[in-house]
Amino acid sequence: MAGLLAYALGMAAGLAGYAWKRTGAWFPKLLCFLSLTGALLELAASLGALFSRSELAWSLSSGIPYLTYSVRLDPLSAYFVLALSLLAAAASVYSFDYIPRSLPGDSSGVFSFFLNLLLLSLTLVFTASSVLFFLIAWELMTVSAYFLVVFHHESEESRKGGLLYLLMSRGGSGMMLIGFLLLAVGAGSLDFTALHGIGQTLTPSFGAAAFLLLFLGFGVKAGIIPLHIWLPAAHPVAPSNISALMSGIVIKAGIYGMARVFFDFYGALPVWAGMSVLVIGIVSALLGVLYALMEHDLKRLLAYHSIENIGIILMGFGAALLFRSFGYPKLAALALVAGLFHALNHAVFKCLLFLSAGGVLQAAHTRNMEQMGGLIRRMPSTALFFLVGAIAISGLPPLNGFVSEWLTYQALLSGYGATPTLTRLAFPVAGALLALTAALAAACFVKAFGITFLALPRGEEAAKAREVSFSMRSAMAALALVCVLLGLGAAWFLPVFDPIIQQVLGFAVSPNLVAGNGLILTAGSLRSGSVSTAVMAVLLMLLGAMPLLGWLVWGRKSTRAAGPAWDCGLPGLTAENEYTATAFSKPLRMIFAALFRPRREIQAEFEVSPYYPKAIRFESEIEPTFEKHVYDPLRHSVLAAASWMRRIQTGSIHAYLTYIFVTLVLLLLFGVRG
Amino acid sequence: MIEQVVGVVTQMALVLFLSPLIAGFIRTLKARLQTRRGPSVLQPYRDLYKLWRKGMVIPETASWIFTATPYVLFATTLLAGLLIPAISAQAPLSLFGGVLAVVYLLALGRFFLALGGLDTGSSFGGLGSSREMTISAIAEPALMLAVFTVALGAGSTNLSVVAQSALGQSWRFLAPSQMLAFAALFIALIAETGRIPVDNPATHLELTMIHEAMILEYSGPYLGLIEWSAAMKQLVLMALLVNVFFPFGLSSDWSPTAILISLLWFSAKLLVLAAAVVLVETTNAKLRLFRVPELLAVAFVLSAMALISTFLF
Amino acid sequence: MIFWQDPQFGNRLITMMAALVLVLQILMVAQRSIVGNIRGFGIQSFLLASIAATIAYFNHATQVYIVAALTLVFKAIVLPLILEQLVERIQIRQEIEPFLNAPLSVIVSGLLTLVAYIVAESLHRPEQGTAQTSLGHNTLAVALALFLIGFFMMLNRRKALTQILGLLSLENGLFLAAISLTYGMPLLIELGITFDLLVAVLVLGVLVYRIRETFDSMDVSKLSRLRG
Amino acid sequence: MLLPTILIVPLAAGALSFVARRRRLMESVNLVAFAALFILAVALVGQVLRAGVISGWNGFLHADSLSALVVLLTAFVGLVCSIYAVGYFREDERNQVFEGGSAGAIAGSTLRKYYALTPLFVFSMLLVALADNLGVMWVALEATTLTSVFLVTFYGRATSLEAAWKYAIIGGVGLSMALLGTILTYYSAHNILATETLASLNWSVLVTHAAQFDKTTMKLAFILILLGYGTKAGVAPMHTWKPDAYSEAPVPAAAILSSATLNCALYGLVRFYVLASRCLDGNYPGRLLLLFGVLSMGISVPFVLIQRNFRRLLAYHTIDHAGIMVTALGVGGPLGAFGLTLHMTFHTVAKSLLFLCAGTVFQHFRTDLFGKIKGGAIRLLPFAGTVFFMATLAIVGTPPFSLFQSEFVILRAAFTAGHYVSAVLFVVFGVGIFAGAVLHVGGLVLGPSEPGPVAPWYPWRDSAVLLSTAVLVVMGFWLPTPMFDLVRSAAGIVSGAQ
Repeated sequence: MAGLLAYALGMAAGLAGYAWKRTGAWFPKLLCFLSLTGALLELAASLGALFSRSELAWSLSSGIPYLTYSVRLDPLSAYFVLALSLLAAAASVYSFDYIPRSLPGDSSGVFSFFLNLLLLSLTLVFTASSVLFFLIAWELMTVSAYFLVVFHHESEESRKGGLLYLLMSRGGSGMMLIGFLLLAVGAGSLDFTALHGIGQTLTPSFGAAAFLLLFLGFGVKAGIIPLHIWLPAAHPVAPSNISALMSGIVIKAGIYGMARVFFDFYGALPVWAGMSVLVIGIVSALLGVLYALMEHDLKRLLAYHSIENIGIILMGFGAALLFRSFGYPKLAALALVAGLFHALNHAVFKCLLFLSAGGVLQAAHTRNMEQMGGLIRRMPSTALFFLVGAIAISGLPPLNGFVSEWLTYQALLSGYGATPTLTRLAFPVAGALLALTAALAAACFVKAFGITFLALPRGEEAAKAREVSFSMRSAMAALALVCVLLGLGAAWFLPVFDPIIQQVLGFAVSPNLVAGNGLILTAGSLRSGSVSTAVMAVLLMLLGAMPLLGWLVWGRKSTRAAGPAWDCGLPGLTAENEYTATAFSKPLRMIFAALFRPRREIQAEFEVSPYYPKAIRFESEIEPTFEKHVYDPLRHSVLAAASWMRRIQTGSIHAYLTYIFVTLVLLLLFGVRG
Repeated sequence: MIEQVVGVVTQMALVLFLSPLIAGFIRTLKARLQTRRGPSVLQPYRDLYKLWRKGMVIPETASWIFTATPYVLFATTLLAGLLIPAISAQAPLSLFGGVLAVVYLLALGRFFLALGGLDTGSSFGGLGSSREMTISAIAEPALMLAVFTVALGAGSTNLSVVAQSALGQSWRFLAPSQMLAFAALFIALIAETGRIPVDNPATHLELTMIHEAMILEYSGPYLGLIEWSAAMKQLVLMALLVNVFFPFGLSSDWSPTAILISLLWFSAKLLVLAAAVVLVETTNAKLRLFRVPELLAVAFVLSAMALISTFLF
Repeated sequence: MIFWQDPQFGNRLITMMAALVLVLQILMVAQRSIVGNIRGFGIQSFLLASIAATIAYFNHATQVYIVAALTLVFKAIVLPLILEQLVERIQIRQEIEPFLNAPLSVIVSGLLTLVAYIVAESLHRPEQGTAQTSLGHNTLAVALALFLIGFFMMLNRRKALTQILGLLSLENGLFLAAISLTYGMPLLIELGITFDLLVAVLVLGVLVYRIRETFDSMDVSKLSRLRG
Repeated sequence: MLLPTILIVPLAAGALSFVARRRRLMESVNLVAFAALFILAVALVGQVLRAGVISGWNGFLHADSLSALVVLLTAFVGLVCSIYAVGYFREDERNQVFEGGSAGAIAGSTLRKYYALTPLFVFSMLLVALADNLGVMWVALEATTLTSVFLVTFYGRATSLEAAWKYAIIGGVGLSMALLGTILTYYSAHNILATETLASLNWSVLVTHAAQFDKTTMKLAFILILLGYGTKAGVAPMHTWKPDAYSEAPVPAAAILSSATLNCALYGLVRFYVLASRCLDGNYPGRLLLLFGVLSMGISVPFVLIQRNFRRLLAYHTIDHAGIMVTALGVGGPLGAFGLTLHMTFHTVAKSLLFLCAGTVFQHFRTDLFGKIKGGAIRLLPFAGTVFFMATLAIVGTPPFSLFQSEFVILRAAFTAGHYVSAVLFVVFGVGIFAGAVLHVGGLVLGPSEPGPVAPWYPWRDSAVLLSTAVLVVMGFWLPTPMFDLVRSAAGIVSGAQ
């Protein structure tokens, strides 16, 4: 809880700095330092809670009814606080140099006020244990995030993005509010401990309504499709350290809420519930990655990948729900672990990716990948860290992304054997689509990394890019290290989930999932499948070294020269010859044309004959399906209805008197006998 | 323990030195079917040897990714080769990663290969990477679903277990689900190994080439490594196919005699499969890039039907 | 006993006068000239005052005399004078252009009277049939009718002044209700109400005057610049 | 002796500034009077908390905790606005908005209208809260209208005349309905009490016998009262005068109208609600109130979504909140009542603050149209702009500001009482209101600003804003115990627990 204090201090200091305009260069550093301390303290607290298996709770009642400032660090909360504090630490280290470089001088105070407020409210969201307090923390998080998103509010884009984010979040919290109140009708009290397992006691209709409302409400924050449109609009326009936090952990608040509701407040849910979660997960994952492939704005691309990974997490959750309703606690545990673990992993590597993207932005002054290229030479370490993140998010061995996706596969597969009914078919299909998603993600990150960092620079900004400062690099390094550790040491990390599963399902999970004294990860049992990322990593090293040895022994005499790449005989290879991001994703755009409905136009200027064009302008854009077919009609109809309604305020006093008169007469006629 | 080591070493040697032979066999057989004399079966060995001794040219535009790629590709493919049952039902390292690991290791290799293609800065590289990633991506669900169908039959993703359960009930491959899954996997194999009708390994025509376009800038030992890895990948996938569906003659231990017998079985099965591949290659023309998805859709449907039929029968 | 001591007779008298008031109200609805309206209002108020006096006389409720006197002075004399003065000061055409023409308006007023009776009916308590309650439920109907018709006049007429008149006759309805239901509210309240009424009329008069100045028209249906 | 003093102070202030010649004198008189009034109000709260009910002038004045709450809120708003008004009107003179330009004399005579009428206005509101007799309460409410009409016409524009006319006429009609309601209440009580004395209209007397009143008459009475005082409170569909009056009155007056006057009208409604729910069961008035409450919430949504003028925007917010409070009353029960009194408290602070910020923005840009202001208020008016946005978030029920908490209490009450439809509509409309408010005010405050000097610290206006901002923020997290007790016992009176 001392972490909260540090954040509060950070806020206070931020405000002070805002009030007292002239502050030295030390000032933002101090603020970042404060939030860093907060993060570290919380890291300690959460780890302590997770490993010592001890719940620490703390409560303070206020005058206002139902509002008790009660904070409880149970395993589930501690797990998410762990993720939060990892990211918060990295982000604040990153900010040491980021804030002074990319924010106007005197605004650093108010910026870090909101930053600390965001971290504080996130901590409270994860730890609050009474409904009203939770909702308050939730809204605080939303609002502070909003102000951070619109921090560069001079730009139209960021204002629009922020507004969309704020409005949709409010809609979501509205649904959450009703959902929670429906739950609370069943339980007398509004305390989370009283809400435990309340789902069973409700009447089916109430239970279903509350479930759907809460699922969608949290889904807005998590960015599930079709409630996702704010996410690619808001995340990219924020300052990069904020985008990292938002894509990394703020959307996880939605996941936390779902975990809390699905597995703590509800026991076994009907099949349709789990199925809907699973389906939403699949859709989000697939569409998310497909839209990501079409982006050549680096940060928008990453934002769409957040949607994809949320989808993967929800696949785990949905499977867990289904297993629970079919009565297979062990499988439910496996699926739940898969989902939760992927949540943590995604938090880490997405934060890493956004931070390095921020570095790239700072160097290249654009988010458009078509302007980048060749950065690997000018900013080698950023490139390396981005590569690590890319491998992790593509779910390739031996990094952490692979582990959690592997667990998800295993859960889905064992679902087939376990579940009796026809729903069993859903599991392998989900698995296959997950495979498709992962492969597409790999393709997408080949594009992202290749176009951004490799080959020749496509813009002069990129050509004179410079490596980012030490603190920013070290933040990325730390996260990259965490990616590797979580990947290789997965089997050692798994016991962390024991208390959570204990709390939810009532037994420890790691004995079933870990074998070979912590070296091998299994899917329930050695027989049903096993993997060991650590061994794989070692073997890869050895096998990779083999040809190297061979090279040293025999290949000495063969020369090694540097020469120009094949340029079809043109005079010299220039950036114009390079493959562009748009071109890279063209085949997929064609294959999924039914979804994207791409629009292209080509204008060629030529002097002599059409065969010798002077310049060719090609532009192609895809149709934003949901915006065009769902949200725009909705917005228009609402506004039309509103402007129709406004006619009642005609300005004529006679009309006004008539309203009153009619009301009076009607009430006299029907009211009195009422 | 000692048996483990023997197994690892044997299988490593097998994967390393059998793969060029299969490649050569396919090449020769194809030539013969086209009534050409064609190179000797041992030609791939010679090529590799030659490439190994040659000097190489690295594009100035390339970065360390370009250099790292061959090693990563080699390592991942070889490791994948150690995870599958080749001659013994007990794959040496299957404990450390099942079929999922195999698929994803190959994916890791492909990831780097595509990066290497982009790294050169020449438009061919990008073209190759783009097409390679696209095709592999849409091949993935078919492959996976077929693999799942098999895995579900055995109730495990551990390939040794799968193979043993297959051994346990021979003639199982006659079950409709198995046949369908096999067909699906066969198409996936063709796509993954880049053979006609998906890709033409022999062409250097920029309109059609995929794999070749990516490695256009590689030369000398690096090219050798990549070619070798390609051959190994082909072997790995074919072995996976034959041993999972037709587990005849898989030895259950690593005693020399058993190894010898099962080695014969193994090569026989591989040759048959290779022949099938050649047959497909010679009887079909290469598809246009945007026709390939239809082929793979067929594969996906096949594997889906396989899944459903396991549910039925 | 002699009839002028018989409460029954008193009640008849009162109901009769109430009916007269109602008729007068409907006539005012049909009436086209402003001054005529003002005079009509004056007579109405006078009738109300006499109703009050009758009640006071037959029920020996002395403080109601004061109420009657107040009404006589203010409503029957002072207010009409003020209004007529206002009409003089702002030379406006004597015409009232209602939204609904006279016959329609009269029909509507008839309907409103019906409504009033329905409502009053639901309040009728035959079981506790004291003279006062029966009287109450008769006059309550009339009072409600006055109220509704006055309201209707307000929203049926364009001129600011005529709206004031509507408001006043509406207040008359209130007064009738007060006086006949409960023999008048407590005196202080009556005073307060009457005073308030006076102030209201003054305030509204000032507004009318300034509207006249600013818009050089009395037609409040033209005052529609504030919308949305 | 406290109650009469509370009434006399503003009365005297009004008279003084009516005869006063110099502007400074009027300003200081107002400042002193309202400061004193606030202190007195606090004292009153203290006494009420100690003694429960206190009365003066042998029962003519009567203050229980509900009246004390209303008095306190009124006094608070009066104080803040009197501080603000000084700066506001000086700025007006600088901008020469009065007819006849900047000539001090004319400005002085115009100012007298404000400085003399406002205390009277406040006086009548205090009388509403303190009068025990329902008839007197009605008279006082009528008086609030009459005193504030000329505040609406303050700037003498054609539009302000129009607004004033609508305000006066609609208010007049509404109050006459309320009077009829009062008469009928008196009638339904009359048979039981059978006295002609003044006391027989005293609420404190009526409430004890309410159970035996004639039911049908009471129903009719309550309908009329609901429409009448509902008109005063601006409950739909009687709300139509509100946006006009608020957007034409000078900002301090508008602030008082939108917060304190609303409270008074609701106060009147509550008094009769208690009688009605004693006489009939709580259901009958409850259903009516819910109907009107939800209706007014719903009606304000489209006007907030599409709005060109930010003072009208605030007016529609007030309609929305009137709806919320009426809904809370309709939900009833101790919980609903508590929600009502809490919300009344929070809303008074937030809404007056909002109007004051709007006033500063208005005076800086010389317009109250969103379209004319390109945005960037946060750069040109660093303080007022920020607080404007903050207060907007507060008024649409965004944590940590306390309106969220009171609305949560109301919702919880609605759910436990089983009014699911109303509750869900409440939330839905809330989202709509939020969208509109953030859309417009966000666009006004944020964004690039046209070049111009950054506004300095305005001593009077900004300190007034600062004062109530501080109160608002503190109340978000912590309610002082006596304040809390006051609100709770007021809720007790509303829910009729005695």
